Order: sequence, then C-alpha cells, then structure tokens
Amino acid sequence: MSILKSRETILALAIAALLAAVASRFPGFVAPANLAGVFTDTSPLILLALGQMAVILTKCIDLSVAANLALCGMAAALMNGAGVPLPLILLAVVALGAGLGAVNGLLVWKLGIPSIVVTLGTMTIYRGAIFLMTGGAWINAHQMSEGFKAFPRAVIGGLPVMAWIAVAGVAGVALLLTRTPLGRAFYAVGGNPHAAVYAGISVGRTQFAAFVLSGALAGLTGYLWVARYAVAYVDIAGGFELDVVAACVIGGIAIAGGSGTVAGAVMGALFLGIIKNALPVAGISPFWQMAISGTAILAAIAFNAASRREPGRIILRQAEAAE
Amino acid sequence: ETTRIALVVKALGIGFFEAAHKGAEEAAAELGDVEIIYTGPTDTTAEGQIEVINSLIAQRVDAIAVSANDTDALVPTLKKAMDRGITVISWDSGVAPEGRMMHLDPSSAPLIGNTIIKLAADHLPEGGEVAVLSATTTSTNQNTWIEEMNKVAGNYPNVKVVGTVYGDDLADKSYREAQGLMQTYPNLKAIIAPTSVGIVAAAQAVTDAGKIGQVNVTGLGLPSEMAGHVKSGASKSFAIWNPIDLGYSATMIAYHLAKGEAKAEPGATIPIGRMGEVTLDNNNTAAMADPFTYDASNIDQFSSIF
Amino acid sequence: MQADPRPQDGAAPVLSLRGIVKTFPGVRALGGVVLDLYPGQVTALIGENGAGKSTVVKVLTGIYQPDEGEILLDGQPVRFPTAQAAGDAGVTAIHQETVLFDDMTVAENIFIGHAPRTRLGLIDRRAMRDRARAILRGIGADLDPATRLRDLGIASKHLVAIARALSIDARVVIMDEPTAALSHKEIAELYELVEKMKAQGKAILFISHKFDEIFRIADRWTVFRDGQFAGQGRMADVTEGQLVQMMVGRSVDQIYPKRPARIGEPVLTVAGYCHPTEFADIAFTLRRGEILGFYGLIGAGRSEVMQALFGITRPSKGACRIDGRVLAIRSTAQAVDAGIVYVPEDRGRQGAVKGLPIFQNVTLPSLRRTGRHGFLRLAEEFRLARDYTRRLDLRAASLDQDVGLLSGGNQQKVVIAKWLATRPRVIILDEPTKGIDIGSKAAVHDFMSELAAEGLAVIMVSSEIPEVLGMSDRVIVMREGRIAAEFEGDQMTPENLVRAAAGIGQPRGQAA
Amino acid sequence: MTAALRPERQIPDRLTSPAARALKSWEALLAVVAVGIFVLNAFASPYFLDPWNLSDASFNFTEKAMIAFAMAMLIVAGEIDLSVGAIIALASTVMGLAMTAGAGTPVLVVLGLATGLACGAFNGLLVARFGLPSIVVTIGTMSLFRGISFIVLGDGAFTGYPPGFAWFGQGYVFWVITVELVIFAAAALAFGVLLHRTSFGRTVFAIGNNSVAARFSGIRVDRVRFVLFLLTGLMSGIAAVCLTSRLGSTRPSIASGFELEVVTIVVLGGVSILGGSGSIAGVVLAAIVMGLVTFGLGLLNVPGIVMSIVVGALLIAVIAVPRLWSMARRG
Ligand SMILES: Nc1ncnc2c1ncn2[C@@H]1O[C@H](COP(=O)(O)OP(=O)(O)OP(=O)(O)O)[C@@H](O)[C@H]1O
Ligand SMILES: Nc1ncnc2c1ncn2[C@@H]1O[C@H](COP(=O)(O)OP(=O)(O)OP(=O)(O)O)[C@@H](O)[C@H]1O
Ligand SMILES: [Mg+2]
Ligand SMILES: [Mg+2]
Repeated sequence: MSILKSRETILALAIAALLAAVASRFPGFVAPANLAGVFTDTSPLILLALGQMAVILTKCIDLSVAANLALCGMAAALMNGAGVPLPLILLAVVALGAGLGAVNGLLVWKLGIPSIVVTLGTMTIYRGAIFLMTGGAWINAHQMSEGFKAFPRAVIGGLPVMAWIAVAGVAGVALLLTRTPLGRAFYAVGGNPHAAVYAGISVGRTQFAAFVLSGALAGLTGYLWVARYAVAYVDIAGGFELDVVAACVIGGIAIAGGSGTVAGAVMGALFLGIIKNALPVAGISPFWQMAISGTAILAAIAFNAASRREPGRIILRQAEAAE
Repeated sequence: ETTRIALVVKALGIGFFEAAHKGAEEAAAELGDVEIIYTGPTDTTAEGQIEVINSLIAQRVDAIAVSANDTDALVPTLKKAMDRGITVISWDSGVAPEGRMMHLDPSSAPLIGNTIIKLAADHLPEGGEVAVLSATTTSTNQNTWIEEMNKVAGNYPNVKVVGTVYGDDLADKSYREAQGLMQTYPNLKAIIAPTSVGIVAAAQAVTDAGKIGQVNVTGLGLPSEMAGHVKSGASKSFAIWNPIDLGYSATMIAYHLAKGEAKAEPGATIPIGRMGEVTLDNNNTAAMADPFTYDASNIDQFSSIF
Repeated sequence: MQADPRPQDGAAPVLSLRGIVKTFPGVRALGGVVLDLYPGQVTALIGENGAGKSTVVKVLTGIYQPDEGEILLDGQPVRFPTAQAAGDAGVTAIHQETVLFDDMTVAENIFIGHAPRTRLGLIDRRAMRDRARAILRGIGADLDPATRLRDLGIASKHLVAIARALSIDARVVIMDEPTAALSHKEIAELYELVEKMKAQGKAILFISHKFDEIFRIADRWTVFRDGQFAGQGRMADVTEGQLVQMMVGRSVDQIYPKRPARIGEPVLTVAGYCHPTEFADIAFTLRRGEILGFYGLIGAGRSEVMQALFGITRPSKGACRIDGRVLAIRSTAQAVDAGIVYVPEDRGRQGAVKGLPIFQNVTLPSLRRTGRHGFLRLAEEFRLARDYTRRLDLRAASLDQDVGLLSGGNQQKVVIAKWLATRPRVIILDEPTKGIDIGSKAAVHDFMSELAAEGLAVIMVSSEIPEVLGMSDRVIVMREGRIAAEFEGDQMTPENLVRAAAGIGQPRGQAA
Repeated sequence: MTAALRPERQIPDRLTSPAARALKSWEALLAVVAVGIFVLNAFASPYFLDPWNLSDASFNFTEKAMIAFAMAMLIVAGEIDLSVGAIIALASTVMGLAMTAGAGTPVLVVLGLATGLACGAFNGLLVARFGLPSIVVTIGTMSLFRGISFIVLGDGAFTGYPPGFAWFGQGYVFWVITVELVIFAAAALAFGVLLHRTSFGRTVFAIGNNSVAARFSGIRVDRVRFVLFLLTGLMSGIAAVCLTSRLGSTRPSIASGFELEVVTIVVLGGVSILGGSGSIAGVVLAAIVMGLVTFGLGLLNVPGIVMSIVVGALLIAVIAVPRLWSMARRG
C-alpha cells in the first residue's frame, strides 16, 4: 500500500515540477484560469483513460476507443443535423458507444479472441463505418446548432461543463472501482483470472463490462469532442488510442492487469495534457513534442517497474534486523 | 472511346476536394467523352497515395491529376506512370518537376502570400503582432505561401509576424496550437491560417477564449465552413480561390494533354474551358486565378456553394 | 472389499454424485463416478495422481460442468453453473492450488464475490474487515485483514484460503490436500478445526495422499482409480494395505529402495554462499554417488539455495566449485554446461513447457547435441526422447503429444527425462514427490537410487521426514536461510531433524 | 529389481503424419483463400492478370512483410514491437543526414541497417535486460524514434538520393521481378529456416509457451529476446532502405501506421498473439492475401477506408469463424 501511494505521490511531484518549470519561463501558464483551460483540454483524454484503465485492469486492451469516439461524435453531429434534441443525443451517444464497446466485449467474452486482435479489427471497422455513413464528408461548425456546440463550453462555477463531466467521470469510476463488486471484479480478473473463476467471478463477463464502460465513455467523449472542436470527420482523434494507453502507462496502470488506481490514470492523462499545452506556450518547437512524450512514457515505465519490483522475502533474521 | 481521368486528392472527405470533384464532373460533362475517377487515400500519407496511383497505373487510365501529400515521394511512381504513357499533372499541392508534366497552382504563390498578410493588415490600422498557423509539416503549398508572405512582410511595417506553429490539419491540434499562440503572445492581434482546417479551428479557439474582436482570424478557408465565424466576427475576412474552378481546370488541362491537343512545355498556353487559358512558366507551372476575398458582405452568397 | 453405498448407521447423505462424467480434450478425467458425503462425517477421497480427485472438487464447486451425471443435494438434483452458485448452496472448498489475489488485502481475498454491502449497495469495508478478523481468529491465524496478500508467506496464504472457505456459511466443506503447505503446528490446528466442523454437523470431503492423516481424521473413505469409482466404506473396516491395493491395483513396497552407496570423490563444493535476503553462509560438499538430503520447514530457503546453484538467482557472495574448478554461475545455461541440473518444485510453471510436444520438452536443453551447426535434426531428437521416456516408463499417447495434456506425475517424468538426457554430473530434485501418488513415488525413489548408483551426485530437497531419512546418505537441515545442522549415519533420526529445523535445543555445532 | 516395475512400452513418435497435419492447417486454409481471391480478382478486373501490374502491386506488401517475418518470431516469443514504423522513420532520417553529408549508396545502406539494429538493441535492452513489458516500451520508443526524426527534419525533407540508391525500391532483378520481391522471398526463406529448422527457433517457441520453464531449461531467455528485437530492428532497417529508395525522399511521417499493418499480417498469418505458436509460411500467405485484397479492391477504385474495413473484418473473421463453427458443432 505504501509503495502504491508513493507511486502516485511521485507522479504528482513530477507534474508539479513540470508546472514549475513551465511557470519559471512563462508565469501565465499556471494562472488558475489557464490551468482550468488545460484541464478542460485534457478532459477527453481523462475520460478515455478511465475507460481504458478498466479494460487494462482486466488484462485486456482497447485500441478501438478513438475510432469509437469518432463514430459516436459523427453520429451526434448527424443527429443534431436531423434536429434531435440534445438530451436525446447525449443518451444516444452513450448507448451507441456502450454498444460498440459491447461488440468488442462479446468477441472477447464469447469467442475468446485476444482483445488486441479484436480491437485492432474493430478500430478499422468503426472508422470505416463513419466513412460509409457520410461518404467521407465533413460536418462543420455552421452545420451544427448553437446549443449543440455551446453545451460543453457552458461555464458553471468557473469551469466549463466539459471539465465537470470529466470530474464526474473520475468520481464515478473511482467509486465503481473501489466500492462495488464489479469494480473489485475488474481487479480480481486481471490480478489472477484463474482465481477469479474460483471466486465465482466470470472472467469473460467482467471483461465485457469493462469494454462496455470504456465504450460508453468513448461515446460520451465523442459528442464532447465534436461539439468542442465544432467539426466532425472520419479521422478525428486519429491515433488518440495510443495517447490513451500512454496516459494509463504513465499513471502506473500495470499493462499485465490487476493493479492501478484512478488517481494514477488521471495524473497520467494530466501529465500528457500539460506537456501538450505547455510546449507551444513555452516556445519549444512542436517538433519536440513527440520525442518528449516518448521519453516521458519510457521514464514512467522504468520508474513503475522499479517501484513494483518485489522486495524479496526476507528469510534472514539478520537481514531483517539490518534494515 | 472515353478518356479516363483520375483526380487523386490528398484524402477523401475533405470539403475542398469534394468541391474540386464537382468541378471535375462539370468539365467532364462539358467535354462529353470523359470519365472521372475520383480517388485518394484515407489519410494524408504519401504511401497511401502511391498505392492508389499504382492501381490507377494498372487500370491504364489516360491521365492522373494529383494533389500531392508529398512533393518528392510520389515522383518515382508518377515517373513510372508517365513511362507507361499516362499523362500526369499535379494541381493544388505540387509534385517536383520530374514527377509531372505540369503543375496547376490555384493561384500564384506570391499573390497568395501577399493576400494573406494583406488581409491581416487591412484590419490592423495601428499594426500589431500576428502569428501563422500552418497545416502539416510536410505539405508543400502552405509552406511556399508562408515563405512568399515573409518575403513581402516588409511592405507592411506595422505588422509583426511573431511565430509559426503547425496544426497538422487536425482540428484538435490546430485548436490547441491556436490557444497556445494566444497565451504565448498576449498582445496577438491576428492569426493567419492558410489552411481550411486550421482557420476554422483557430476561429473556434478565439471564440472559446472570448477574444472575438481582439484577435482576428484570417487566411484561406472555405466559405461554407467559415460562414458562422464571419458572422460571429471571429474572422473579419478570408480568401480562397474557387475549388470547383480548380477541379474543372485541372480536368481540362489533363484532357487536352492526354489527347495530345496541347503540350506541356515552358511558354505553352493551354485552354481551360470557361476559365480561359493558362500559360506555363519555366517550371511548367501555371497559375489559375487570383484568390478571392470573402467577408460579411458576400459570405452568404457563396457559403451554400462550397 | 466391494463397498456398499449406504452407511451402516443409516444417515442420509447431504451431497451425492451419481454417474458424473467429465472429459477434456484427449482425457476422460471422470468416467461415471459416485460419491456420498454425510453430515458430521469426514470422507477421505484417495487415488493416484490424475485419478480425478481435483476434478470432482471442481465439479462440486461449479468451476467445471459435468458432461453427464447429476449432483444431488439432500436428494434433490441441482446444478452449479458458477462457483457463486455452489457457494450459495452451501458448498465451499479449499482448493489444491492457492487461488488468491496477490494485489488485494487479506479481507478482500476472503470476501471477494460475497462482500458485505452497505444500504447503498456499496461494499462495506469496515464490516468486511471486522468479519475477516473474526474468521481468522477462529482458525488461530494471527493476520491483519488489511495486509496485502503479496506480503504474506506461503503458509499464511494457505490460511487465508481456509478462511475464505469458512467465510461462506457452508454445509459441505471440501479440502483438497490442505496440509501440503502447512507446518506441524498449523496442521494440528487444522485437525482441530476439522473436528469442530464435524461437531457442527458439516459434511467434509478430505483429499490427501498422506495415509497417517487419513487414518487420523477420516470416518469414511472413497477411492478413485483412473477416473473411475473404485469403492467406498468406513475407515474402521479397512487397512492401509487394502486402500493402496485399491488405488493402484497392486501392492506397493513401502520400503525405500535405497541401495548401499559407493560414495566417491567430491563433485560439488559450495563455500560461503550468501544472498542479501534469502540465505547466508551456505557451505557443503557433494560427492559422487551420494544422495544428499535437504530438510527444513517450508520457507526455510532450500529452494532459493538450489536455484542459486542453478543460476536462477545470483548469490551476493561465495564460491562454488565443480570437480575442483571454481565456477561463477550466472545463468542456467552455464549451470547446465557445468553439469548441474535442477528439477523444480513448481512443475506447471517452471518444469514442463506446456504447449510444446513431449519430445521437444525432452530435447530442449540438449539441442546442441541432437542438432548440427545450430540446425535441428528431428530423427535424433526422437531417438533421444524415446530412450529417456522409456527409461522413466512415461505414459503418453505419442511423443509429439502436448506435454500439457499429461498428468502431473507424467509431466514430472518428462522433466526428469529432459535433464537426464543432458548427462549431468549433479542433479538437484526439489520436492520430487510432492503431490505424487505412492505408486509414482516409489518409481521416483527407485530411479533416484539407480542414478546415484550410476555415479551421479544427487541433491534431494524434501519436507517429508520418512523420505529424507529413507533416501539420503546425509542430511542437511536448513532453518531461516542458514544451515542449521548436518546429520549422518546414526544421527539421522526424526527427532534430530525436527529439532534442528525448528531451532530447538541442539546448538549449531554440528554444522559442516 | 526394476525390470518388473517397468514393462517395456513403446510410445509412438507421432499419431498423425506431418503431411496430414499440414493439410488441415491454418496455412492450407490461407492458401485456399489466397487462390480464391486471386481467381475472384481475375474475374472482377480485366487489368488484374498483367505481370507488370502484379509486380507493381507487390509493393503493397513487400516492405511490411519483411518486418512481419521478424515480428512473427517476436510475437511467437510472446513479445511485440510497435515501434517498427518509427524505426523506419529514424533509419530513413539517418540515411538522409548521411546523404546530405555526401555519403554514397553503400554507406547509406549500411547506416540504414545500423540504425535499425541500434533501435532494435535499444528496445531489446529495455525489454530483455530491464524486464519491462514490450508493448508499453515500444509504445514509448515509437514516439521517441519518430520524435527524433521530427526534431531533425521538422517540416523539411531529405531529397536527392543518389541514382544508384533507387535500385532497392525501384529496381528490377529480372523481368517483372523487383528487388523488393527478391528481398521479400529471401527474408521469407531465411526466417522460415531460422524459426522452424534451427535450435534458435525451437527456443523461441519454448519461450513463447512458457518463458519461466524455458529459463529453467537452461535457455538464455533474455539473450534470445534481445536477438529477436535486434532482428526486428534489422528488418525495419532493410524496409527503411527499400521504402526510402522507393519514395526517393525522407519525411518524418514516413511509414506511419506501419506497425499495426505489420501486426495485422502476422495475426492473419495464424501466429497466436499470445505467443507460442505460428509459422512463417502463414505470414507469407497472409501478406499475399492482404496484397491481393488491397490491389483487387484498388483496381475497382474502392476507397482505401473500405479496404481497411475489409481487412479489419477479415482479421476478426479468420479467428472468429473457426471458433463459431466448433461452437455450433458442439451445439
Ligand atoms: N483443464 C484440464 N484440461 C485437460 N485435462 C485436465 C484438466 N484438468 C484435469 N485434467 C486431467 O484430468 C485428470 C484428472 O486430474 P485431477 O487434477 O482431477 O487429478 P487428481 O486426482 O486431483 O490428481 P493429484 O493427486 O495429482 O492432485 C488428469 O489426467 C489431468 O491431466
Ligand atoms: N510469501 C510467499 N509468496 C509466494 N511464494 C512463496 C512465498 N514464500 C515461499 N514461496 C514459494 O514457496 C517455495 C518455497 O520457498 P523457499 O525456497 O523459501 O522454501 P523451501 O525451504 O525451499 O521450501 P519448500 O520445502 O517448499 O521447497 C518457493 O517456490 C517460493 O517461491
Ligand atoms: Mg488434485
Ligand atoms: Mg522449495
């Protein structure tokens, strides 16, 4: 437990150090309003990282989240164009996202196909489906209703709705993971699938649930994304799945499943979000961004591996005493 | 026998190219014996375009008119196409001279470069800082225009170009880069985005930052996509040539070259139907027309067209 | 000896199995078995390795679904589609493998799947902790429910598994080799617990290979042979010999086949081996033709020492000499080259490469010999595999059968064959007969003395006193990562071994 | 005394002959699919059965397949390398730098391969030496390698490779047989032999099935893993030479998305993504199937994204259909 705690503490310290470094060159970056902006900007990554975390906890991976997001975003834009009211759109994208996640989940659960293969396949299929839906056409700002675009931006108590949704997502997933049987089952299934069966937990069904959660969050984020950037097309959020996995990895979610915390995932996402937002501000060439986030990922993996390394059983009394 | 002309675009689904496709079909209808194959990769990569072009070569199309994702990478493949007797031209975004017979610029690069900075300067009587939001780091045309813009920047002494960032023609990245610009340069007065994706994202970022009236977004964009931002005031004006005309002209040129009715050599003139004619320069490059400026006064008229 | 299915005292069984069939690809694990469990009685289930005992447990707890046959609870047919369903019906089990979650706390491990809830439906963590503490206290386990399981020793983990089984209010408690990982003290406490549960009227199924323990606590017996029901009856009416006869279909010589040793020159000398956390000051000499026993309580660090000799872990200090040459063993490949081989304790994980065919398992460390210039020669591989599997009397359908389809005992034979095929100088056998039935056990013992007679130097790690005494020429006892004592000849008595292992009395004066 | 206990019993070597096994194998199925698609294409488009066209079409898969062979071995061993596309970018960038410094073709090729090896060694070091999970390590190095390329090149490009250099990606060895096809065939043969006919290949299978037991069997598991990453780096370096030569230029975005296509080919080829089983023959056939599908659809001017749907569906279907079938048979 203390090791777990220290991992998150260190990540928090790393984020603080990063902020301090940027602030030293550009104080405006750490102004509360700007930080709120960074958080808002990182909200999609946070929401997707929460879902991805649940999936990774169960020893799976969901490479289709970005495609799911794009498909649901496009569906939202199309529904908006057809005059569907916003609350219905919100319900529909969450349901659609959950449905797409369920497809992944069913293939993993019922057919036992490894998740990386399933989601590699559905990733291209979901994106292709957008193309089939629209013939590849873009939906632009002027084709979206004002209300549709305004909702995620509406500011309540200093933060836009988009950020509040991320906050709610974090709280909800945290509660789910720590205090409900399903949440504990995610950990159990990833930690020791064999033992999970003995404890009466269905491994497949639990993985299915994780995919549905990840899909639902991706669906919701799809609407937020499209409304925020006021454009929908086939390729939105292309390659974003790797950012999402990277956020989880930086946040210390074990890729082998069974271990990781919501706080870690959120901080992993924030870490990447801050880097992305800080580079242009700090005047570092955007061409450095990729190498920097790559280095951050490697550093995080190395650090997490070092802290997870088992200390070794201490058989020797003497060794114990010496410590 | 019909002449098959392939219109290869950077990626399918982009509004600008869809409009160009319309123009190509218009030209085909006018010419009568032409079949248009409208194609392109899924995302803006050179490798994807090469696969597409290979399959066009295999189909022995008569002409290929390509808007390239990469100036140089397509050259070997397009050379092969020409070796097999296919007419190859580039339009919009060019290919290096060895890889095509001629290139059709939508407008001349110096003209565009001048237009985009002039649009910014026109609305900055007292002058101030402006920044550039470009598209991908690999697309040729944007970078040529920015180069040309910088050449003539001296003519607008009040306007100070403080930086260039890249949005990769991705809506979210462009948005974030635009946000970054506003933070880095608190006194920023205008963002010049010579890309249809970037200009929309920048206008959205300005709107979300509550800086309408403070920061003017201008550059090159599509009337249909910019209509809302012109009305909100985020963009006072922007320019573009007509993509329909561009697709139309490219098709006309490809047709005449393929039929042997014209030759691609320096100084030659090639007729382009209702658009008149173009004259090739020493690089076998021709410019179609001047960019046209759109603002609140004329936006509604064009936003329903492209 | 054919037993009648009804108990003489007339009580009705709580739980019965009738004609249960369970097949796996290529294996018929259960071929129509019968089993009856009576309230307030302990039924011992015995049979060779692979007889189907654990499979029955899994059928009873909803982990496997039988292909045919029925489960009767109070005479009514029931189905257990999941482990949850079996628990709800009052059937709970301590499984043969510890099936727990290393990254969860003790309390969570006990209650996962049936945690107490608050009114809002959330997990009630305080209630969970309190109830866990109560159950643990009930079995005499002094564990903090908030500790992470990863930080516990193997015996404590087993106690958690027992607590988990008891956290379900059960009428039927199944114990699959529950004492295999426990020390003397904990075994005694387990026996008490069994008595208590008996008194509460629970029906208990007790699976064990240890006859002394069966005769001590069981009331009834059932024997399986090759997945078939072979008989059942009351403990009072049967002798050990009869049970063995029924299990293996023949009588087995219980006498250890140790032949008089012709001990030669030293082969392996270990001096001052230390490890930062696992062991210290390990020094001993092993001679040609000798069987050197390593005794100790579980967790004494014997496996760690052996694995260091085999190049799995590195000692922080110390030297090892083989045939007089000093050797710093840094990898298993080096150990094999030097002629030291190791038959691990954990067969499934460390021994057999499941997924590869038998012959490829056998030739894995000998590819340099069977192949030529790095290329494989299949004919040579088959020849080698044929030789050694025949020598060990392997039972398999074919040599290119997946080793994972073999029973545990046969997998062990493949692992031993693999090492013998490298023609080693020193063979280390870590718990070679753990969980192996007496038939195969005798075969392994027999084989060991044959190897020693051929001039191989053998180290045998074992936690079973009769085996250590019966097979070894010399015994080293380890305690808490150090050599506690060394015994030879008349000194090799059960009392001495136990005292040295537990650290009672006797000073370490006799250590080498 | 032991004779009585040990009746001489002969265990047969095999129950089914290798030939019978091959007939029922995944590779046989793939071969049938490949022939089927070939015939279908021949009917669907008049341009298909043209040797020159087929030769052009081979570029759709040759570079990816070269990497796929090494990747297949890596996946059989239970690891994965998602950085292959980025290695190509970095190797190509290094070649570009050397070219601007005036290096000739041989030097360029050596540098391309050396960069590939160096990247492979870096991945291998992190995975084998420090025991980090390869999937996340290579997600990290994917950003790192391509990131370096971006730092060097920014929005620029290297062009003007020496004429001789074009041979690798644009040259012909004989009639329609391209240099890349020859490299592809040679790599297929080399990796086929390495995986299926050598002790090294056998240890790869052992590690993929149970790396702990492999280590307990005297195999230098970490060394084998390291070598596999080296091989993948080397093949990426070779692919970088071919691709750079074919494109005649280098940009940092070169070969983006390659990694997923390579993994798709490997999985389609019947290599278990969980490690432990697979064959090079399957990968060869899968590469050809992918090439035929994309080329065939390309001839019909089907948009690329529809092709990728087909490939995505194929990927799931080839694994799902046999399982559904056996489930249906069991009732
Ligand atoms: N999941 C499985 N897949 C295939 N075969 C299996 C499986 N589980 C058990 N078997 C086989 O079924 C038979 C019975 O195994 P089981 O574990 O029930 O034996 P056991 O009597 O408990 O033996 P032991 O005394 O070694 O614990 C063995 O031949 C075993 O190999
Ligand atoms: N706390 C623990 N958690 C997990 N495994 C453990 C733990 N303690 C011991 N083990 C495992 O139990 C086995 C025995 O450990 P160790 O080598 O320390 O004792 P030993 O004296 O060799 O005991 P044994 O007689 O069981 O071989 C080893 O395989 C070890 O990995
Ligand atoms: Mg068992
Ligand atoms: Mg041990």
